[in-house]
Amino acid sequence: MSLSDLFTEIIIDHYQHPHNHGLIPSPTHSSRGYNESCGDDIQVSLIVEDNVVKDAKFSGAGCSISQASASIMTDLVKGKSLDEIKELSQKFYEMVKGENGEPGEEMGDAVVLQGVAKFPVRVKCATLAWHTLEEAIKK
Amino acid sequence: MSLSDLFTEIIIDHYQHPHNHGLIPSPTHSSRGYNESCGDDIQVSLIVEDNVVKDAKFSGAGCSISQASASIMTDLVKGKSLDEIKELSQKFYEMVKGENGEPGEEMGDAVVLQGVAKFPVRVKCATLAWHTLEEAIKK
Amino acid sequence: MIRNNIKSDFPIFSYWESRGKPLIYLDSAATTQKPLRVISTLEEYYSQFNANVHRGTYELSQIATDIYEEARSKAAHFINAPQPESIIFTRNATESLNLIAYAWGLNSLKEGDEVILSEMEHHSNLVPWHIIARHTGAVLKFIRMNGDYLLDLESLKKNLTRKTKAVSVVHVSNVLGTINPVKEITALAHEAGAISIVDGAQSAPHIPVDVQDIGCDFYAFSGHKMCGPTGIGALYGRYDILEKMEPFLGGGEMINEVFPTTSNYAKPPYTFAAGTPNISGAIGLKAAIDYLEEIGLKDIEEYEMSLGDYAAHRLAEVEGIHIFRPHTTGTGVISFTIDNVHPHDISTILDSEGIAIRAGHHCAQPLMRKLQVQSTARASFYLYNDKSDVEALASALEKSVSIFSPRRINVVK
Amino acid sequence: MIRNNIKSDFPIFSYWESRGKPLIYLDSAATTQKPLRVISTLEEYYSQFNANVHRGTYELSQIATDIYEEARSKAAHFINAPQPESIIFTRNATESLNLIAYAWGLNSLKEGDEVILSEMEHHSNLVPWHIIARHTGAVLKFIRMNGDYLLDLESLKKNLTRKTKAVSVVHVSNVLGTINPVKEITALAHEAGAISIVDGAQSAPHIPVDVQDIGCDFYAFSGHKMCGPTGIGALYGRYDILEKMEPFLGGGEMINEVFPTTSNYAKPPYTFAAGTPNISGAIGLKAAIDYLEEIGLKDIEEYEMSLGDYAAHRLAEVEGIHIFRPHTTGTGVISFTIDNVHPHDISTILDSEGIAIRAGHHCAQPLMRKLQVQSTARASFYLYNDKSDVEALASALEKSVSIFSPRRINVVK
Ligand SMILES: Cc1ncc(COP(=O)(O)O)c(C=O)c1O
Ligand SMILES: Cc1ncc(COP(=O)(O)O)c(C=O)c1O
Repeated sequence: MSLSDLFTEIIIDHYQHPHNHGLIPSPTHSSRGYNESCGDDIQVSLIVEDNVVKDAKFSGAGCSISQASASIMTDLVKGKSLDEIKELSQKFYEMVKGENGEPGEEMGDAVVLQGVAKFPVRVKCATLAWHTLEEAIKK
Repeated sequence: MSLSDLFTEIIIDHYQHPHNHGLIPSPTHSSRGYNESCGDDIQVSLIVEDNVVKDAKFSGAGCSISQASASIMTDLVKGKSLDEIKELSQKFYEMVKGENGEPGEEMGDAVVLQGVAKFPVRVKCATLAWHTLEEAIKK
Repeated sequence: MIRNNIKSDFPIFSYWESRGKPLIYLDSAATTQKPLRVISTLEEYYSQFNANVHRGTYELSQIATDIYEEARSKAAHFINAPQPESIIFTRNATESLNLIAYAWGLNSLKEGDEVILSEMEHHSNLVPWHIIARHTGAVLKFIRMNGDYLLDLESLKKNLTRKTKAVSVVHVSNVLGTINPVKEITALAHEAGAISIVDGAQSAPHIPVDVQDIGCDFYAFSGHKMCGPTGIGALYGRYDILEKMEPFLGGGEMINEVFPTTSNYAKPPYTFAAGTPNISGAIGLKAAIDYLEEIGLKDIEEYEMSLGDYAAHRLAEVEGIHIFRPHTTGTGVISFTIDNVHPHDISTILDSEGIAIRAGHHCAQPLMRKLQVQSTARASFYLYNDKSDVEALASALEKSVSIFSPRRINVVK
Repeated sequence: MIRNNIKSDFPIFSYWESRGKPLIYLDSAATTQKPLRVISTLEEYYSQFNANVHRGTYELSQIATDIYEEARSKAAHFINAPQPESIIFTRNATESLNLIAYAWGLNSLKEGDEVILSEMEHHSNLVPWHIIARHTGAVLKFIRMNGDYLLDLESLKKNLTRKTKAVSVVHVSNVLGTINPVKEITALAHEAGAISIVDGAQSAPHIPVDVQDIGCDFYAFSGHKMCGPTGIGALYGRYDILEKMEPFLGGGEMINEVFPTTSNYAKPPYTFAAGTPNISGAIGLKAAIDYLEEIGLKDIEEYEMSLGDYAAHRLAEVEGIHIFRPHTTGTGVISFTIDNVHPHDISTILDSEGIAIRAGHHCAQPLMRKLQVQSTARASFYLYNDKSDVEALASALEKSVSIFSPRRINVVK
């Protein structure tokens, strides 16, 4: 396991300059996710219209992996349908656990989180934003 | 450790034909002793006059060692003063724990319980009657 | 089939053999001996992988967590629990039963509610209910035992009312060896709207157990009675019931968020895991289950039953013996008394021959009263015992009889 | 003085060394590594003397009972308890604290009664009181912490009233390393008529403890944090208080007589010992205490303090670091944060260099809020650490800073 697989330029960049950071004032969906073991705390808020995510933002604090993952995720899901997102999140979980070979195109920037698979203790960090998103759209 | 040190003729005889078995109808002192680990249960009743034990009886059920010890004890304490009995009981405890060398004359028949010292798990059986007697005269 | 040389898996036997005092261990209902595999697992854990679990953010702690959680999965699989998360690690069966009594009982029972136990319970399934009954005003009732040492299901049916909230029964009696029909008992309890609790301390080690087949809501067992280390036990709980339960012990690990005067809790099983667990104990328990499963629980059951039957027949020849064991469904536990020889004296005489049995009330005083004895002697067999142990036991008992025979001809040598 | 070669007493270090991945273990506040002597004691027990304790009527069980009770005497002597009977064996400090909360608190506290804790408590000394407060209506109050991470005794004095029934405080903080003045706190509590409880999880392993000198009524600690096995802890209780307390868990061992619906109990410490105890755990704890006492607690304390001071100075050189440690009375625990590098990321970077530290809230969420952080990184030193570990830590922290430096010049290699 090499650190450079985990702390890539892109991840550190997302961590230091997160995209879509903040709260949507009147979201159609939102949820809070909490990772008790390291204290990471994330709030995801969405505007969903006709089953399509029009806007997505996150706030909260946490480690580089959880923050970068949230930043990339909020970029990725905008414009996607809820069904597409459900599929995407499953593929994301598989990727960060190192299951099912190479990730496909649809992962977009999220492929930079592939390296997490080599750091089992960090999988929870990478998945927190996605689990929170899933919770939000379930409501 | 040899069984014949423990289950002597005299002990088995006291067990099978206990002396002073029963309850004194209106005792001046009495107490019940219970050995939780093996279920031995003994009731000691006394008539004490002028600080001297005039009569002593025991009832209850238990193993050979506890019953023989009670039988011998009740023989031994009759006619003795409470102070003498307190001293005697300390000497008895020392004997069955194998402390302080050879027991003295005053132990009488109780010397047959000397062998208990070689069977640590049986010490509690031998001392039950004496502890119960002590409880009775404390009251 | 049980291998002939199985005793050699257990280092304690060769230790005493090599000292010229072979150990004939017939007290496995109290605690069992440990195979080398379990002992080595503990050593390996502490020499290679020791770290605290769950909270760690480094590799060693992740390894420790993984093997600890594998132990939970193993324990779940062993009793066919539907998911690992329905297994709570405890110290022993006693703590498992107390956990139910406190976390479920203290919060659910109300004055006048009824809990049904049986006349053959171990103190561990009595005293926790005494404590909770005192706190809540709940009432305890008892399934009667018949003359063949079997539970009388008619008396259960009579006791079941709308007030019955739980039926908690021992699966295999530690005194009688009786295997109770816990599946039927569970069905009756559920019909009446009560939960079903099974004390599996003496079944998990000896017979195949399937909690889904039984249908019970809780099942408690101890590691040290099934070749595992001391200090580890487990409680299976139906997950939806666990989810609704309040926690028991409070502390690290079982929480989600903690504020100065309030807290909210993690999901089961962690709700019930306060503080650093017995990590090596759980891992040792896994090694024990691996060991037992390789031999096969079905084979262990058959072996013990036939050894138990053999022993019951052989011991019946001893003069003045009374054996407390049902004609059917007996396991490898044989309790007995002998006329004119007190159980404690029997035990001492056997000990002098290297035979370890137990004498006493076996933590079942109400059952002793029911049997109208103060105590019994008890030989309990496990997979490492064989017929030669039965022979040694029988002849030592014959010696006991002769030492205490009312008209002794021989002086004890 | 601590021997130079002390690391070689602990097999885990040579195991990882031999695999080319030397282990720099700086998480001893979570759990400590175990010396060979403790590991061998467990092996010896299971290979030679394993039997259930107290109820046995044969020699093997007497041997097991004797060594188990020796462990109790040893634990009593270790903290200078007046008698072995004032030591109750538990699973860990958490269970010890719950035992007090349940057996003392649930039976003694009434609505409006007050229990005083502090702002630097571990969840194990918070959540049990939340549970008992909910059941009894008791109120919790807190001793404040000042800017130098010390408890403010004035705030204790202000909080003490006639309603105060207990003051329960951590002896050494697992986050800050602060050594609290428990002797003074106890005196103030007693003056107000309250009992004094000390959470000794982080003091027993690291500094000499004398419960009679402190004067406290209860003192809780864990074996696994002081070179002993997991699954064993202890609670010291003043004997006259233990005698008046109701039991906690019910079951075998803790009883005197059991009837179907009532029972009466054995004397302390057995009142609080339900079911088969962690026998090997207690014996392993004794081996650990023997080991620590041979080295000397005074020497361990001095060694750790000076290593802690050294580390605090060395780490202060790291860019952007904030260390949470009092200027006085610090032990070998160093919690810190680094600007722009999250504790979890620090931990991962250190792990890749073989350095095990902890990142998180350390089971002290209210304290984290007070410190206005979400989590901290924590390095905790023990007798097997030395200055070379501090150097390794410091340079790995410098590497972390450079990986996360806002304007990175080097690409991570
Ligand atoms: C101060 C303090 N109290 C209590 C505990 C709980 O110890 P255990 O997990 O061994 O019960 C710990 C350990 O995490 C601690 O540091
Ligand atoms: C039927 C039964 N239940 C409960 C227990 C309690 O087991 P433990 O002492 O391991 O808690 C025992 C063991 O003595 C038992 O035989």
